[in-house]
Amino acid sequence: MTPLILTLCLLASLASCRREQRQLRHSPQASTRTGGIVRDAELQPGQPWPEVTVRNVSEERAWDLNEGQRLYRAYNCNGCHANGGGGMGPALMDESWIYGSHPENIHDVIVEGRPNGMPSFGGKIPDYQIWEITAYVRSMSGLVPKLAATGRTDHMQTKISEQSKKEEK
Amino acid sequence: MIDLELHVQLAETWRKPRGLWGWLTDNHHTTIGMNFIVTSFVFFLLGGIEAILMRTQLARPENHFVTNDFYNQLFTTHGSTMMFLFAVPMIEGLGIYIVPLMLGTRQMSFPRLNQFSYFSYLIGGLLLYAGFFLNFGPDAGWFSYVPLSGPEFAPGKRIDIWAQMITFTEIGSLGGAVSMIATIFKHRAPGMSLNRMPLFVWGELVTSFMIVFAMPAVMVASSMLASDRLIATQFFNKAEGGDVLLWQHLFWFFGHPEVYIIFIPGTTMMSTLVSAFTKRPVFGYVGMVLSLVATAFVGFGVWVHHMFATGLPELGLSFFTASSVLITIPTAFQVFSWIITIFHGKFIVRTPMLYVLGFLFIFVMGGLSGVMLASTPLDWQLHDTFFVVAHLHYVLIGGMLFPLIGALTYWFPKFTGKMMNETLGRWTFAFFFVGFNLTFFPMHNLGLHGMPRRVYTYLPTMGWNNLNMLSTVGAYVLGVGVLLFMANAVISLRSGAIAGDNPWGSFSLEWFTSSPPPPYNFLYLPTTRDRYEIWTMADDQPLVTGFRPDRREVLITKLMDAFPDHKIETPRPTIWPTLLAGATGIGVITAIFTPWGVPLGMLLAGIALTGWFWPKPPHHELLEEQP
Amino acid sequence: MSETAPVGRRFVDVSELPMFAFGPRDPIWWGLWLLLAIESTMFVLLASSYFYLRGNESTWPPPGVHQAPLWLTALTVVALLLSVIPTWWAFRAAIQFRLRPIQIGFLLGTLASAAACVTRAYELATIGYNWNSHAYGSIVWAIYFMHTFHLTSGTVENAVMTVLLFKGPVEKKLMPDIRLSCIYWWFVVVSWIPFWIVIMFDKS
Amino acid sequence: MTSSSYQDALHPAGPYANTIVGVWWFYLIVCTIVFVAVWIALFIAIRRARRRVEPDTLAPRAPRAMMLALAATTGLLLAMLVSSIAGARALSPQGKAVTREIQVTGHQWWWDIQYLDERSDHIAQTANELHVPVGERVRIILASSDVIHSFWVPNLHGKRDLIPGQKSIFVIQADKAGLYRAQCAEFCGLQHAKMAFIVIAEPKHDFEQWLATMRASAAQPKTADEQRGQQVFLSTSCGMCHAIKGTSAGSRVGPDLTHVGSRRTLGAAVIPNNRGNLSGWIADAGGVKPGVLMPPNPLDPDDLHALVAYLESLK
Repeated sequence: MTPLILTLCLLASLASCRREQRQLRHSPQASTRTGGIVRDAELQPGQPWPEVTVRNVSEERAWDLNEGQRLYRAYNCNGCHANGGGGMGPALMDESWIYGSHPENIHDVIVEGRPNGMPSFGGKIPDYQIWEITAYVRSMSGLVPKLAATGRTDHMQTKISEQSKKEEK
Repeated sequence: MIDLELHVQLAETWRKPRGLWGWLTDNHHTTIGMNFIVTSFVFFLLGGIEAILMRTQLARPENHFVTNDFYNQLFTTHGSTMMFLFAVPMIEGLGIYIVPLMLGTRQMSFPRLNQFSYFSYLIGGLLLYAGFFLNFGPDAGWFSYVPLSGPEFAPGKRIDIWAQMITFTEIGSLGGAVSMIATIFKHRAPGMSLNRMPLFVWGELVTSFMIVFAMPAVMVASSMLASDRLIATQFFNKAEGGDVLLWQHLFWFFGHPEVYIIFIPGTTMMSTLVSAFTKRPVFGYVGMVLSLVATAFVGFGVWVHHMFATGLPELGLSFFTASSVLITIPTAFQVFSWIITIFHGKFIVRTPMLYVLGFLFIFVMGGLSGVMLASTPLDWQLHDTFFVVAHLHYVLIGGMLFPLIGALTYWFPKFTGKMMNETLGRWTFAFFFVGFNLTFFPMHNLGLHGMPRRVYTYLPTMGWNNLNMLSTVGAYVLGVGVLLFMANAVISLRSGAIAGDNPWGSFSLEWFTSSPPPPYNFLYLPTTRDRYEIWTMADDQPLVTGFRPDRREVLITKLMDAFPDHKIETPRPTIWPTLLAGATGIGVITAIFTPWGVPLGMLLAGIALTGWFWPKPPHHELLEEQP
Repeated sequence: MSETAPVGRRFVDVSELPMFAFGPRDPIWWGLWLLLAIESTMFVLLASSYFYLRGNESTWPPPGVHQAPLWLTALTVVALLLSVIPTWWAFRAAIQFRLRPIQIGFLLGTLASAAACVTRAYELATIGYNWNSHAYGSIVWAIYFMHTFHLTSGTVENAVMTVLLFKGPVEKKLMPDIRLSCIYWWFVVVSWIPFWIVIMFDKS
Repeated sequence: MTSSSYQDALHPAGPYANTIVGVWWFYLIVCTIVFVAVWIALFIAIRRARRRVEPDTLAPRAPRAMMLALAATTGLLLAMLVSSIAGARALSPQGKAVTREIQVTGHQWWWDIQYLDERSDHIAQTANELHVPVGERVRIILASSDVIHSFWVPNLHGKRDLIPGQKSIFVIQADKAGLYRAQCAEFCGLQHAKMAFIVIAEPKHDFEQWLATMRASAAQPKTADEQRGQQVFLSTSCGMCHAIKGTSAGSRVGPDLTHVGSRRTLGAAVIPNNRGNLSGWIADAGGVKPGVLMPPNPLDPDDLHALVAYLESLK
């Protein structure tokens, strides 16, 4: 009996780790850009840049991803990007990224804004929320661990859910 | 000595395997029954600890003993544990242990199904607690209303764990119920016609039938929830044609009968105890049986009284008020019958009888507050407040836990061969009774004074401080009662008085064999000619003979009059049902993370099932036409 | 060898009783019907959910829903119905302890049920909506899933039974089980008919 | 004004709660009588049984007692059923003329309140504070923007769930002027415990005056402090979620703040609205309500001071 319980707990702890963490109180840190490298074209001069990326812990947490999804709607991101399909702004659920697909790239886009309409959210919303939105944006194109993504939202299905995406392909 | 020789042979045939392997492979009903009883009692303790933690948090306003997130997990796990992991499995376990003895048989109909049920249930319970201990226990309440439990508002795997725990425990309950019904129909001692069955057997029978028709509803509901969360189905998404109330209908179509599933065996334990300690048959046997059946039927027609506040049409609500009120009548009949029985009997004050009185105090009060809640206007005020918390604990603890503790005290000598300590038993009862009323009576007032249920804290200015403190103190007193009961069990097990076959001078067939029963239950199967068999048994009451002692043969009798019909051979210990539970477990737990868990589980289960049903070498007549 | 009665007590001797029985005399018969009761309750609840969800909608099924072709679904139904005939032979032969018709019945029955599985697979592949398209899709796929689950498990059971029947040796006490297998299979067949009618013909 | 024992089903302040309390007392009396009767019968039975050495061997003579008891039970149940159905009929919102319609939308974890009007510019919006005129029937239209909540003002009526995707109708009436606390009654997540609101029943005249104020746009900042506060409001994160009528802030994610200075409470009737609480709430709402959706706001002290001054001026 005891070994059974221990094994089960061990298995569960391996599977859960960060995915189930919930941070309900946040540090009120203001958002600034991370200083990550902005890639605005496929071709870059000189040596290839090292692919060192910032680790966004929000990507591994189901709760944070869900918050990102909520904030994405709350802050009216879908006004321009629709539910990831794009409209006035570029689509977010496809493979192409104008300013890079790494977490810090997306984070900085949200903080600084970009020409042709993307407003700057720096100073308007706290940093942790930007990371959550970043995580959600990346989840739309399947760049985050699949297990942490939500199944669907309680809205019209304007897109396939994050989790059933892989099966559809 | 022919008897001695037979004993040796039978003991060898029915020998219980020992150790870990024995635990995994044994399928004798006493083993499985005891597994259920012990495991569900452990879950009861865990649920109790959660209750104590919650009451500690609520002792003072704006308390910071636990966080709101953890509090939500606490009450969800507490409710789910008590309903799914304690009450129903305990009822089934007790039935699995006692009913075959009461029927005078050596084994249940489907021992391997029982074994499979137990391990499914165990895996489900461990799954829930693995999540809970790792701080991702479910947190949407034991009835997990969508959309709060849906994919949008409950990210992570918390609710998936809950939904799959439901799947496991339902499989367990359904398996146990099927086995119980078949056993009661076909394994009765010769002469025990349907109208001679002990009331406890009737209770288990009716409850098992309710399980068969109620549990599928929650399985359908929890599967819908799990698939909404995992593969993005739209059952509960209004924007795509789904409906959040569909969940409530399905859940309560199970959820209300669930209450009767728990409490009907409770009332029949009451009948057993009342008879045993007044030395008189319970008044109105036919009426008692009809009451159980009527409760079961009407119990399926009252689920909407959990949904009075959702704004359903008024006429419908009146119908459900009426049916909820109607269900009082059979229960009232039972209460009156017990009083009449006591009136005509002796009154032997032993610990179990104290629990009978405790039941009559608490359950009658809970039943009356239930009549209040059945009224739509009152329900609109009382629904989802602490009044409901008080009511449901009065009904469930009063209706199930009190008879259960009484019954465990009563059957303890049957399980162990030792008597429970009477003095300690009375102290236990005192703590139970006082602690219970202290905990839950103030909750009626709290509800009326506006305290909603499931709040992790309240403002100091609300005027709820003293009642909450009182309730918390009561919870600790009740906790001491539980500890005393366990202490009594341990002490009595070690140094209790030797019980003998029938220490209470009771009436039904489980006392017709030694305590604890030998592995083959009865040296010679008994026959009966009366409901209160032992009290009226003639000196020349015949016994049954003619079984091969080297095989696990049991007698099958006819449905109505229990006339001997044929024999069957029941299986020896085997690992396959446990493996099947494990295979199902792997499939269902994997299905929390990926839909591929379903085909994986089916494949593994297919292998285990083939192993289970693969024919053993024949030793009976073969078909003539074979080559 | 059997227990011998000690002297001086009255005994009922059951040593001559048979070791199996058919129909309601057999505990497993009750087990099967209880299983069917559970399954039926589930099917009824799925159907209730279907009509409950239907009550919320003015057009049903939702616009843009394309079912599997009617002829294909009808083919499944025909295969299912055909499988009843050989299993009926087996059912009747079991009580007369005649092995050959049982073997043939089960072989043909398995073939028919396997055929139904194949057409069912094509059906599923041609359904023009997904389970995550809308609530209608969810409930119909749930019904399909439940029944296909029973269909495949029933077919596997029939196949295993056929193998056992041909492999032998076959005991007499297997005969009640043969009949129960048939009953279970008929349940799989019969339970599909109302769902098929509802899915294919229920429109508003 | 968070303090109040006015969240009490036994102190009705309107006709509907009164009806319910009437049913309640009737039920309570009947149930008490039944309980006492059962225990008297039980005591008699036990006394008799205690004196006996051997159980009665005669057939029980009790069928008549049983019949009597069952008949009494049935009679009482019927009486209770009738009173219940009559009560439910009296409470039905159908066919009741009302003077006003108010839409209440539940959010995690606050209440959005709109006074509907045929003229769209006459719609007044507020949060967590429901004003009703005394002696008038008011229709409440209930909706939810996320999960199921339940609208419950125990002093005025029973509860009615707010269900996403469906609108429920409810009629309330207050006969006594006063302040009644109300609380969400259906578990709705992390801050279910702190999702309350207050109902203020006031004479018709006061109510109309209040409503007129609510319809107006926000007051313009007057002092330098207030002007700076408005700047802070519009340039930082506040406007991402909140609306102030008459400014560029128009988001509907959080409560409408057009007249926040006039409200008695903050955080969905959890803390009194005063300068200290307001500052603390803005800086770190999660300190009061862990899990709340309002993020912490790291403003520098002067900005915070100015913001609070501005918000307080929004009467």
